[in-house]
Amino acid sequence: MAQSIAKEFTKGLWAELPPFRLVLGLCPVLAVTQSVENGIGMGLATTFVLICSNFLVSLLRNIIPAKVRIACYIVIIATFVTIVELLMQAFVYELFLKLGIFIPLIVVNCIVLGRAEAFAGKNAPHMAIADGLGMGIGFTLSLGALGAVRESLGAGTILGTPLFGPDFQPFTFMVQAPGAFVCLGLMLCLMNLIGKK
Amino acid sequence: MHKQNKYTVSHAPFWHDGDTIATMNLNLILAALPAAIFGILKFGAPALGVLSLAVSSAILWELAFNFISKRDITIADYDAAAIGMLVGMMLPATAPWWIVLIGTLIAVVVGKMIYGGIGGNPFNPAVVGIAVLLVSWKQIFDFDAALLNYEFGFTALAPLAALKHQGVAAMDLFQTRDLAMGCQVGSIGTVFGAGIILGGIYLILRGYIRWEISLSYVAGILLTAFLFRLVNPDIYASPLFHLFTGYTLLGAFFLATENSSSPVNLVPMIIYGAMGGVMTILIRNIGSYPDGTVFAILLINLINPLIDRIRPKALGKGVNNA
Amino acid sequence: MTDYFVLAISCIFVNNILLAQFLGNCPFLGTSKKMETAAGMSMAVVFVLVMAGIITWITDTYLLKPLNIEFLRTLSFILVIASLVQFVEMFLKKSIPGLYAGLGIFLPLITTNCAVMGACLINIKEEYTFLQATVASFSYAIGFGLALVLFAGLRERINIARVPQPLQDTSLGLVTAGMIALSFYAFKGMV
Amino acid sequence: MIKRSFIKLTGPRLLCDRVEPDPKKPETIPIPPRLVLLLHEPLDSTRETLIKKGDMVKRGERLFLYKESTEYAVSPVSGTITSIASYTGDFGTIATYFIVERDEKDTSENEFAEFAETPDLKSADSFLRSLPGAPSLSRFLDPDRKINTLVIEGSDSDLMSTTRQYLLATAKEEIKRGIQILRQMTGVAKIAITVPENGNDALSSEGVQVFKVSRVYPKALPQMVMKDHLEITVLPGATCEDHGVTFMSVEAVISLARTYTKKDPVYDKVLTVIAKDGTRHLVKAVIGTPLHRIFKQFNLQTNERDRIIIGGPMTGFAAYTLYHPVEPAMDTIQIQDREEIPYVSDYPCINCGKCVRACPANVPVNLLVRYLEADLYEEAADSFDLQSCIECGLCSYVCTARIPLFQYIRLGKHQLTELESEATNA
Amino acid sequence: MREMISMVVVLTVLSAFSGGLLATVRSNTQDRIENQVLKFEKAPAIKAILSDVSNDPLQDRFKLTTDGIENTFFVGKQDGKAASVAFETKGKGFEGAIGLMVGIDLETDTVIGVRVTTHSETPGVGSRAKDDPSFASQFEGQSLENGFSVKSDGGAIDAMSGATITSKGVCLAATKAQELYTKLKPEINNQITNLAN
Ligand SMILES: Cc1cc2nc3c(=O)[nH]c(=O)nc-3n(C[C@H](O)[C@H](O)[C@H](O)COP(=O)(O)O)c2cc1C
Ligand SMILES: Cc1cc2nc3c(=O)[nH]c(=O)nc-3n(C[C@H](O)[C@H](O)[C@H](O)COP(=O)(O)O)c2cc1C
Ligand SMILES: Cc1cc2nc3c(=O)[nH]c(=O)nc-3n(C[C@H](O)[C@H](O)[C@H](O)COP(=O)(O)O)c2cc1C
Ligand SMILES: Cc1cc2nc3c(=O)[nH]c(=O)nc-3n(C[C@@H](O)[C@H](O)[C@H](O)CO)c2cc1C
Ligand code: SF4
Ligand code: SF4
Ligand code: SF4
Ligand code: SF4
Ligand code: FES
Repeated sequence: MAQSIAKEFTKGLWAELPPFRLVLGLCPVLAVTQSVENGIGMGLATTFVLICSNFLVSLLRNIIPAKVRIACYIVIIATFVTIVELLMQAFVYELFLKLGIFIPLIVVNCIVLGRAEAFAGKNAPHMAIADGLGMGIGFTLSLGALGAVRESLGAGTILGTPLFGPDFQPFTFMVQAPGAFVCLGLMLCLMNLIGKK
Repeated sequence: MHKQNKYTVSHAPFWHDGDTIATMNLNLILAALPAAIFGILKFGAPALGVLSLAVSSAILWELAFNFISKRDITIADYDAAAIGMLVGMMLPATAPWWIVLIGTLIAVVVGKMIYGGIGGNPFNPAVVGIAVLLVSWKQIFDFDAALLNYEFGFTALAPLAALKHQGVAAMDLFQTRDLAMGCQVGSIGTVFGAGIILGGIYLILRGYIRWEISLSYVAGILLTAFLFRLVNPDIYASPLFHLFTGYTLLGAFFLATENSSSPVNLVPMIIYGAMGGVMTILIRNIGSYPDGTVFAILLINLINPLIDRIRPKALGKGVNNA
Repeated sequence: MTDYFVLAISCIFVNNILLAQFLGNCPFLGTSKKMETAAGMSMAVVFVLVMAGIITWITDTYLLKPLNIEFLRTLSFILVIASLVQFVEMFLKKSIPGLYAGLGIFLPLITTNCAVMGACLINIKEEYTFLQATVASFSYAIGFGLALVLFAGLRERINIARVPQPLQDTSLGLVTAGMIALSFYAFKGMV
Repeated sequence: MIKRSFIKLTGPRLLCDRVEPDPKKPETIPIPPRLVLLLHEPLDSTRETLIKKGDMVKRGERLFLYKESTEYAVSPVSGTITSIASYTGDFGTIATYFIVERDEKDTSENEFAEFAETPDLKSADSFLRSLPGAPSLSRFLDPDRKINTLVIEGSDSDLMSTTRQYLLATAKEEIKRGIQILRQMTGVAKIAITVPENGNDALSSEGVQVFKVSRVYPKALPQMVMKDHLEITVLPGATCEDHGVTFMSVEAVISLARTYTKKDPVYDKVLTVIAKDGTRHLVKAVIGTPLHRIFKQFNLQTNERDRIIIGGPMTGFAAYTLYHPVEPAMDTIQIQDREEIPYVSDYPCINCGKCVRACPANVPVNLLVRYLEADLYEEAADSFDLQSCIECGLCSYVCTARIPLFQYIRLGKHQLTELESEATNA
Repeated sequence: MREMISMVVVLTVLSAFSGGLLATVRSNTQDRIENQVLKFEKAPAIKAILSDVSNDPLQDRFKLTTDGIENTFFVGKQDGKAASVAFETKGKGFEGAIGLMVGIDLETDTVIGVRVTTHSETPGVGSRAKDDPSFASQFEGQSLENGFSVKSDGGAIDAMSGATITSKGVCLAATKAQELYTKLKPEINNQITNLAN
């Protein structure tokens, strides 16, 4: 039992690591990873929604009729997204400003809906939480990693702390739109290389 | 006659016109030399330094990628050298060494090698390299600041930047003849317009570039600039001013004509070249960059696969003999 | 009139929904391998985005704002879009089966496409009027379609090139998308 | 041989050679003691052949491999079969060769004599297929494709060759006679002849249309003649015969005339032999003569890794042994020094567009080759006009990346036919 | 039929639950969010502009609506008397809207100072309008007579090098503030007297 919880948890960290293994939910990955802080913030917000919606979906899985399943999932997810939105405005307003419309857009992030449909709707609540937590943390770490690469090269800082001397002129391409695509693409290549071994 | 020779067996045709990728690229470098040498004479040792670092680093990046990807060594085709040469020519003589290295790295690796090497690249590698530098370290391409320490015998202002800042009054500072003969501030390989044209004509005559692209590019520049000027001569500069400044000529003869990212059929070549010229002037006149060549070329590279579908009907296609 | 033209140009090129706003990337990468698929998806997006833009604008202006329940925007928009897509699907299947055959497979994809939801949210955030919202939605969709079709053109060539194995497909697709975004810098500052 | 002008604004302009106004007579090669006969049918090692090693053959005897065989070779001499073996040709096609050791005594087998009085298509096809020039008589017998036009090729279609032009200039009377025989035999409505652009109209009096063909390669290739002179465009994947037209070498016409005059088949073939340095020799040799016999006559040396080209440099093929025989349809033999052999590479297409400029059939070779390299033959045919190619070889000739384009194209067409026949069989 | 009913019931209950939950969260965060908005978006700018005032301008605020747009005005007092007013306008920058807080001396009708509140300009290029005080300081003490424009447009403001478009956007916002102030001056004075009472 414990073993399978661990399995559901760890698969999100490597075997099915979003967004690298499952190439889904790319928009926030590209849009908010100019810095580690944004990336992790976005990741945590998504994780929160993922865990809560997974939990509720799993809890209600025997009550929800199959035909309106997706509609119910969307209502559940949207509810938690709105909660995150409100909480972030109330407590971490600066971060909320930076993440912009990508917070409400968690609602269409197919990782969230995808986990509800593919996992939570079919499994017990504790498993669903493990799954949500694993996926969420995997997603957060990926965003953080991408944020770290882009922030360090593109701004010369990590979490706002300068990495290089004062003469350093940052490689701002990395924090711009094209840099996001290129950087994610190259990281994906790296993952493929590692995955092959 | 009992010992048989081994004869070469292979398939027809048994003749070839003799071209190779290496000779093509060497001809490109040769054609670029007048403009490059002029740049070296004018900007001195730093210019030579930038050019040689660009060429050698481009070759080394390609070699490194060959090793890492465990593929055949391809530097003997001089393609990396050609790319390095073009990147170097688009940089100011005072570009720091690391800018040159990053520029050629992006050009060769991101622009070309990851697409499978020569022929696979959808965008002009040299232009990709410069574009990335341009959006990252804008100040490097501020030629006025970059060449502050030089003494020139002429108006030491980068014409296009002057145009952007002072408006059309800037035009009076420059004679078209002087611009064409290289009396202007700019990057190493693009100030000597006459030299680039010379190289371009050489390449056209030798059949190494598709002249349709170059000519329609130049026509696009002249026509669009002319129309703008017709509408409001108080704001917009003259066609010839645009032709002999910035990367225009290099773009028309050396950049837009890069093989892999440009069309090969007549109508598409003309659309492609003309679009390049039109976009260059649009960016200069109403966009935010002083020189639009780099982004205009990326844009036409982007539409290339789509427009190159316009091609003459192959023999017998859609024919009804009855 | 010129204002609407400028708005359209800005939404198609300068603020292209895919390349500048980072919305709709999954279908961008997922449906760009073949020109036909890309064209189909583009049509479907134009169709749905315009309708969604209009309906969400009405919802927001005449329902959420008067009742002062803007905090339910996310919830109501996603429900509106999901039902709209369902409805369009049913309608097309019955009435215009030809079009349904063409667009059908793309419609469900669109429900969970950030481009649609995002464009609707931007319409509200930018405080567009009804007409502006309509023009903007249409232009965003055109911008999406344009980028998608151009991308498909490139990808058809890239797919038959000798790309090193680890870079194949999505990886190189992303880098190429970056190059497209870079080339769209050409339009910066034009409006 | 590499040809490139310094200035190269347009596509390549390759000119076919022209025979001198007053050509020397061909030099005759003595009949060799051993002849090699090629038969275009694969040898099945598990079956017993009709003709076996050690059998005696008579002059003019047709050699069939098996009972049901339709292909045959004709022995130009009397002698003994000393060996039968397989021979691998272009694209892995398998043929069979016989070696005939000539007897001093010439016993001839004139089976043909009884049919020689009145020219008749059926009998001609069953005896005269391997006359010099290889008359394409069987094409008139195909009930599915009615042939209404016969084009006689008096103009050499590939570069360097002058064989047909020589015959055109020196055997007018026999050509006229041959045309009469062909008309009588086939009843074909229209007969035309291609001649070099400076040729004369002497033959037009016979009711023969004269097509003056430009020197520029590939204007003399059948599909180009169809397009330029008959105004018929061969549809992709179709043959000239599908459009009711067939082509025949002028040598075949002459051979027919001589055969019916003598009432005995002829075996002497005219050939252009081109040495490494480009000197040209016209020769007359019996079909079956191994090439080394011809080279010995002119003291032509061949070395390891040289190339023996049979046919023209653009469309011919390379022989791998000097024992390759003179064949009925062969016009030209050329020795290419190994230093002159252009290398091919395994580079990808760099999209330089030279092939597209050069292609007379408007094939988008730059894209086509990518699909062929990836073995996507159906896409290649559907979207990139594989079947429109008229096989002139110009694309390979100009390719900057030195891709063996022409080979890819022929292979592609070959694979496509296989795919199609698989599909129809399934 | 049963299924139909269960579908309707489930969806209704779910939506009601979601609505209730959200309303609760909303009502508990509402005030905090409003404060956050003021604190993060407006406060720094207001504090910087109205530096030597004796009251808290965030408290002394009122709203006016013109052309359907609501504007909040913050009043600065000296010695208990209203001396200055600050409000926000928007201009168009390189990447999007630029919010500009403009402070005006009620006595002399001159600009006390301007600060960028929100923007999405390129870090290190256009963002200097907010981060680098030397650009904004050019507006200090300028009269409100005319609008503002950069030198290349014939005005008096030195554009930031490499960010002319951002500079133009700021000027546009300042000009709008001038127009708004000129138009609303009587009402502003009205409100201020109200506030005093
Ligand atoms: C691959 C590479 C990348 C570099 N990238 C940067 C850069 O992005 N910004 C920068 O200022 N210096 C960059 N440098 C340069 C060094 O850090 C350099 O020593 C530093 O700019 C100090 O230069 P100075 O001697 O002009 O002060 C790079 C060097 C290399 C080799
Ligand atoms: C395809 C082919 C390949 C042959 N290869 C050889 C060979 O490699 N060596 C050889 O001595 N004879 C070779 N022969 C020729 C004979 O077997 C021939 O009868 C014999 O060598 C003597 O021939 P000659 O008197 O014409 O020289 C070949 C014949 C053919 C048709
Ligand atoms: C990556 C990048 C970011 C830019 N960001 C800004 C910006 O934030 N604000 C701005 O006004 N111009 C921006 N620009 C535009 C150019 O710098 C443009 O040339 C400039 O606005 C014209 O100003 P100048 O005449 O002062 O150089 C940016 C350009 C690039 C390449
Ligand atoms: C006329 C000419 C122009 C070229 N221009 C470019 C160029 O702008 N950028 C580049 O990376 N390579 C250029 N090349 C190099 C060329 O080898 C090219 O990279 C290949 O064609 C690869 O597709 C050029 C070559 C020639 C002959
Ligand atoms: S559902 Fe959305 S996120 Fe998932 S693959 Fe489709 S478009 Fe991408
Ligand atoms: S070229 Fe081919 S199709 Fe045409 S006549 Fe000759 S064999 Fe027939
Ligand atoms: S061989 Fe090449 S050039 Fe000739 S027709 Fe075919 S594709 Fe065209
Ligand atoms: S000639 Fe060769 S390299 Fe050039 S486009 Fe054609 S196939 Fe490609
Ligand atoms: S389309 Fe935006 S995350 Fe998938």
